[in-house]
Amino acid sequence: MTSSKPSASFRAAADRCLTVVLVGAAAIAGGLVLWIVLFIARESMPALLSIAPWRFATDASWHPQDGLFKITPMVAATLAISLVAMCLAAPLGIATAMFSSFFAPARIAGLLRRWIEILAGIPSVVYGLWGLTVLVPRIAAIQAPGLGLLAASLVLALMILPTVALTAEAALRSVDEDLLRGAAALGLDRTGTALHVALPAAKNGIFAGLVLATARALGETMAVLMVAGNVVQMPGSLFDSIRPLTANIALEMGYATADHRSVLFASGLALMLMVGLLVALSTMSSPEATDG
Amino acid sequence: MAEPRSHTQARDFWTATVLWLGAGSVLALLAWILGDLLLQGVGRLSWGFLTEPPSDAGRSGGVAPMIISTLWILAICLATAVPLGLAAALFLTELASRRTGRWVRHSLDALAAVPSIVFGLFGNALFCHVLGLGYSILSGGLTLACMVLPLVVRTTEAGLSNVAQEIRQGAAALALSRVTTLRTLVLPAAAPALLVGLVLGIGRALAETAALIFTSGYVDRFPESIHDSGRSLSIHIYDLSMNVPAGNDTAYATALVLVVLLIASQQLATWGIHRWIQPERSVR
Amino acid sequence: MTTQLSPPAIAETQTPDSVSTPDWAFRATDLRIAYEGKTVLQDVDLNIARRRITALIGPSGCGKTTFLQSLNRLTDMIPRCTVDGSLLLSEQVFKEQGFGDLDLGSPELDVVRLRRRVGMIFQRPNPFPLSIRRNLELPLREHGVKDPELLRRRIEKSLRDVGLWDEVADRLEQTATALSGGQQQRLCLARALVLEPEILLMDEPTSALDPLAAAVVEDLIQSLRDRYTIVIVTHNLAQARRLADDVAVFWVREGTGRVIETGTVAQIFDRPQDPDTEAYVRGLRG
Amino acid sequence: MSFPKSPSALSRSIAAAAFLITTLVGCGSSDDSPSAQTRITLTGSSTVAPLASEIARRFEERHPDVRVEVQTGGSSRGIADARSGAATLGMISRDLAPDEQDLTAFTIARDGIGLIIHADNPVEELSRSQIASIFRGEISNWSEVGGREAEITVVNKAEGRATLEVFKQYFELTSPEIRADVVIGHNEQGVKTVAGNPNALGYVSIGVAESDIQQGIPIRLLRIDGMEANIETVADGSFPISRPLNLVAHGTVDGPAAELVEFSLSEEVHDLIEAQRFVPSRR
Repeated sequence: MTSSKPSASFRAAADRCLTVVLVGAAAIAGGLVLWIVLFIARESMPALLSIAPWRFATDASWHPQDGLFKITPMVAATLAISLVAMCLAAPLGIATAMFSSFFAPARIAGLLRRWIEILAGIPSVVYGLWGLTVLVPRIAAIQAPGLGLLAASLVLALMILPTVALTAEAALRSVDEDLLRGAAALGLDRTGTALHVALPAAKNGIFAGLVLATARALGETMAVLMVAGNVVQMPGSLFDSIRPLTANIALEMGYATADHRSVLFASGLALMLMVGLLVALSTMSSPEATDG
Repeated sequence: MAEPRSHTQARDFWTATVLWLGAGSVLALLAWILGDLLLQGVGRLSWGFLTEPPSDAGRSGGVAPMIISTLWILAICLATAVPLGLAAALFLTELASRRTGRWVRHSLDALAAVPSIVFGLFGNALFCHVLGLGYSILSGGLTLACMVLPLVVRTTEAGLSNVAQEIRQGAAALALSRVTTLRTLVLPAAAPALLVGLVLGIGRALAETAALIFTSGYVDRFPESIHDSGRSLSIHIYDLSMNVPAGNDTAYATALVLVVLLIASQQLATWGIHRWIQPERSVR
Repeated sequence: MTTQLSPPAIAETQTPDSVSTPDWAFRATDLRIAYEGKTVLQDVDLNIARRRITALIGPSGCGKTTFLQSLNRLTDMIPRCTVDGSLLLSEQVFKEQGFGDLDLGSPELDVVRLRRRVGMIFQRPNPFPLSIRRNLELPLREHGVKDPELLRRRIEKSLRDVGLWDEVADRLEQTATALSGGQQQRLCLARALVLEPEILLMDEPTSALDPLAAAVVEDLIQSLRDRYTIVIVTHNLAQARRLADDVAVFWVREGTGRVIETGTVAQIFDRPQDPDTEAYVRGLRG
Repeated sequence: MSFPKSPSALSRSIAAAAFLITTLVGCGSSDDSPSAQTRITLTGSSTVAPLASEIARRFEERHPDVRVEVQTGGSSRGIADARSGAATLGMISRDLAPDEQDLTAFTIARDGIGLIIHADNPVEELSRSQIASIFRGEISNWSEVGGREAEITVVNKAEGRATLEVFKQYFELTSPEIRADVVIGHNEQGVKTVAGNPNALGYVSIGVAESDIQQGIPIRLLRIDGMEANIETVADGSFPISRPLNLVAHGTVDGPAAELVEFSLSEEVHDLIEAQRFVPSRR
């Protein structure tokens, strides 16, 4: 062993240097979300200070240029669109996952998964384009204008379907083989195995996928902006034109100034709060599920 | 005994039918979308479409500046997110205590759940205004970098922690330095996962629109530097479909270009993993 | 403890109740090891003699591997693992003298210096996913050997030491993971030997191998006798009896692992003092 | 006996980090030293933007060292950006309001605002009061104004749009009382929405509507109180709802920006203005 001392100190220096770089990077990555929250909060502070919080619910309407800041219809719109979309996507997505895990021939299951993976990668703006040109005219044929809750929910359902299907399938696939063999040994048919053994065993993973999909639905902007109609009103029927929070930000951010701009940041904060609550809820209810 | 058997057979039959129908309808819906994309988009597609700038508000001409802008935004995004993500992932697998690790992971999960429009708000306020970068490719790329960071970190981390503990122990027992252990043993073994993280990041960045509208802007011309505003393909699709009457054909054609780009990058990565990384690992 | 006669070590440490200090490699006094606050091993007072083979035996889960890992500070890799008490490495094992005994509990310990003198073989062969040559070259280069000729000679020598040279001389560039299990384990041994250590720690080195390969590796360990200090954890009592000079028996009492008896191989196997030891070595318990 | 020849992932990432730092440093320094190129940024009205883009293109041909960037977002944004300095010039499609007198406006063209319906809608004409009633939600069926038995889809513009301001002013409407079915941003989005819905009623820039009708988009401009809505009636001043298309500046304009303003006001761009179906302003 020659020249061990200088090389040892060089190594130590290199290791220390690496440590500093890694810790720094992790601090940035780990602190980023906090930073974003603080930043958005900072930008929304002027509005939160100058506008009494209850006015977001009690003002007559959303006319920020006239100093009216009622955002509750848009919160309701966001929730309504996500709810309807989840009601459509969850059963279909889980059914698709059950199909490819238990009933489909292996080749078809593989093709199905690949196909859905491709669709998961399609940009939301493309879904919006398709919704605008294909779905909206068809809905308008039933009841004008076609833009509205139904169109937005349908487009959104299509968008989150791959997420639901892929996560549910992954959860079903990770169910212990022994458990399934055990069920088969007990003489359960495939329906029984799938419904009563695999589905309960995979429920944490499926639930995590649903939460992920809901978070995505709440935060989706472009596809919804393109087909929701964007009238600020409480959703009353499936055909009502409505404006979710995300679309409002995208529509008005371009020219908003002063309090108006600040309120838009505040609605961004509200959006994060909704998503954050959802994620926290899922983490608390199933600590393992989020690691999947 | 024939009774229950036929009962369960019938049940399986019906379940299978329902599920075939469900999966079939999902497939049909999705095929409808892709089919529309192909049918309505392919007409406008030509070599010129890819190499010419747009004219007449995008109704004619091509999308070349958007392709260039998109690639620039992507390059900035990856040049920031990949080194940062790799380093953060290395921290999580190599250095972090359980508590710190859990904290960082939770915070990254939270970041992953942040809606893209909120990234747009953040990027607009921080990069465009506070840092004074204005509506520029740089602002857009950096905003996207924040957005894809969790994806890159978590995939890379998964790849790194899959590297066998035995190898790490062996290296430690031989008193190999951390730098050597990482460079020679851990990173090569984790390379496929790194690449997958990279591709997932590319996919998310290529598809993003909302975070870019208020950061990279939508000037539909060739950017001359990263300080210029640049319209990404996704924003071009949005603009054509919303704001340009008779722009649908071009919107579909642009969408087709974007989707092909997305699928191509996915396939390229899959191919690359098989072609280079796995054989290299077994030969060397 | 051991009965080997040797001049007392020139350690600055006090050994309270031994009149003649044997030539020792490791000396543990009142050692306690805990994971996340839970004690897994305590009250360990143990001298490990130089240039002898010491076998650590006992049922699973009584802290043998943990103890072994504390000897080259591999316990550092286990999150929230704490080692209390005193654990010394004799300065005798170092080529350059005069630095005194190495306190393995010290936070400022130079683990590089330690691990260069203390090699380790694991239960499952863990060659790096590199070529056979790179497996041996990597630690050498890392520790300052750069001369190609010297590298070549030392690689060849260590491969010959483990009897692998004739088997792999013509395929040094092939990946090490393609070797058979026994060959892999011998390569790992060669990898440890290439650094010319004084001490070898072995954690059940043959238990993951088929009987024929295990026999080859065991013969190899026999051939290293007298040249190295070897500490070996094994569940194979016959192997312990064949290989070991000294034996330490680990046992779980009151929820934590302890060393219940130490002695020469003859003492432990033929005249065990502790009833648990007796039952264990007779195959009745554990 | 060799280290891997290919650059390791670590060194690659270090290279990437170095690249990033260089770019960041580069951007920092470029703020201090103006690059060889002068950049003029125009933001604001989506009505003016297409015209401004065409003018900018021609201007750049003559001044290769100048780069003009045009971004839309509505007249309010034009005002805000011109004030904050985010834009060199703002674009607004209305007169300056009394509280905006700190800005200077340069009228490059005139435009009207016309009511549009789908080409298949049989209605030819609406009165001013009928239109106001429809937008207030007091009239909700086309049959009440001589059309088919069908619900009217009211297409309104988003807040902050000059077209909305001018429209409200003429029809004496206030924002809260308007009952809309669809809210749109750009003119073109309004055209697109009406073209896709046979029962929609919207209002857009007449210039935009006319050029789209020429393109074969299925929409029609309504007569208001017997007055044809087209570029001629806007040009001769007989159409009542018209507005200037302005470039606005905060403080004094000089250098290339002043040249651009001068160029926009000159006869050299009249063909561009007419091609966009606007009325060149006569000085």
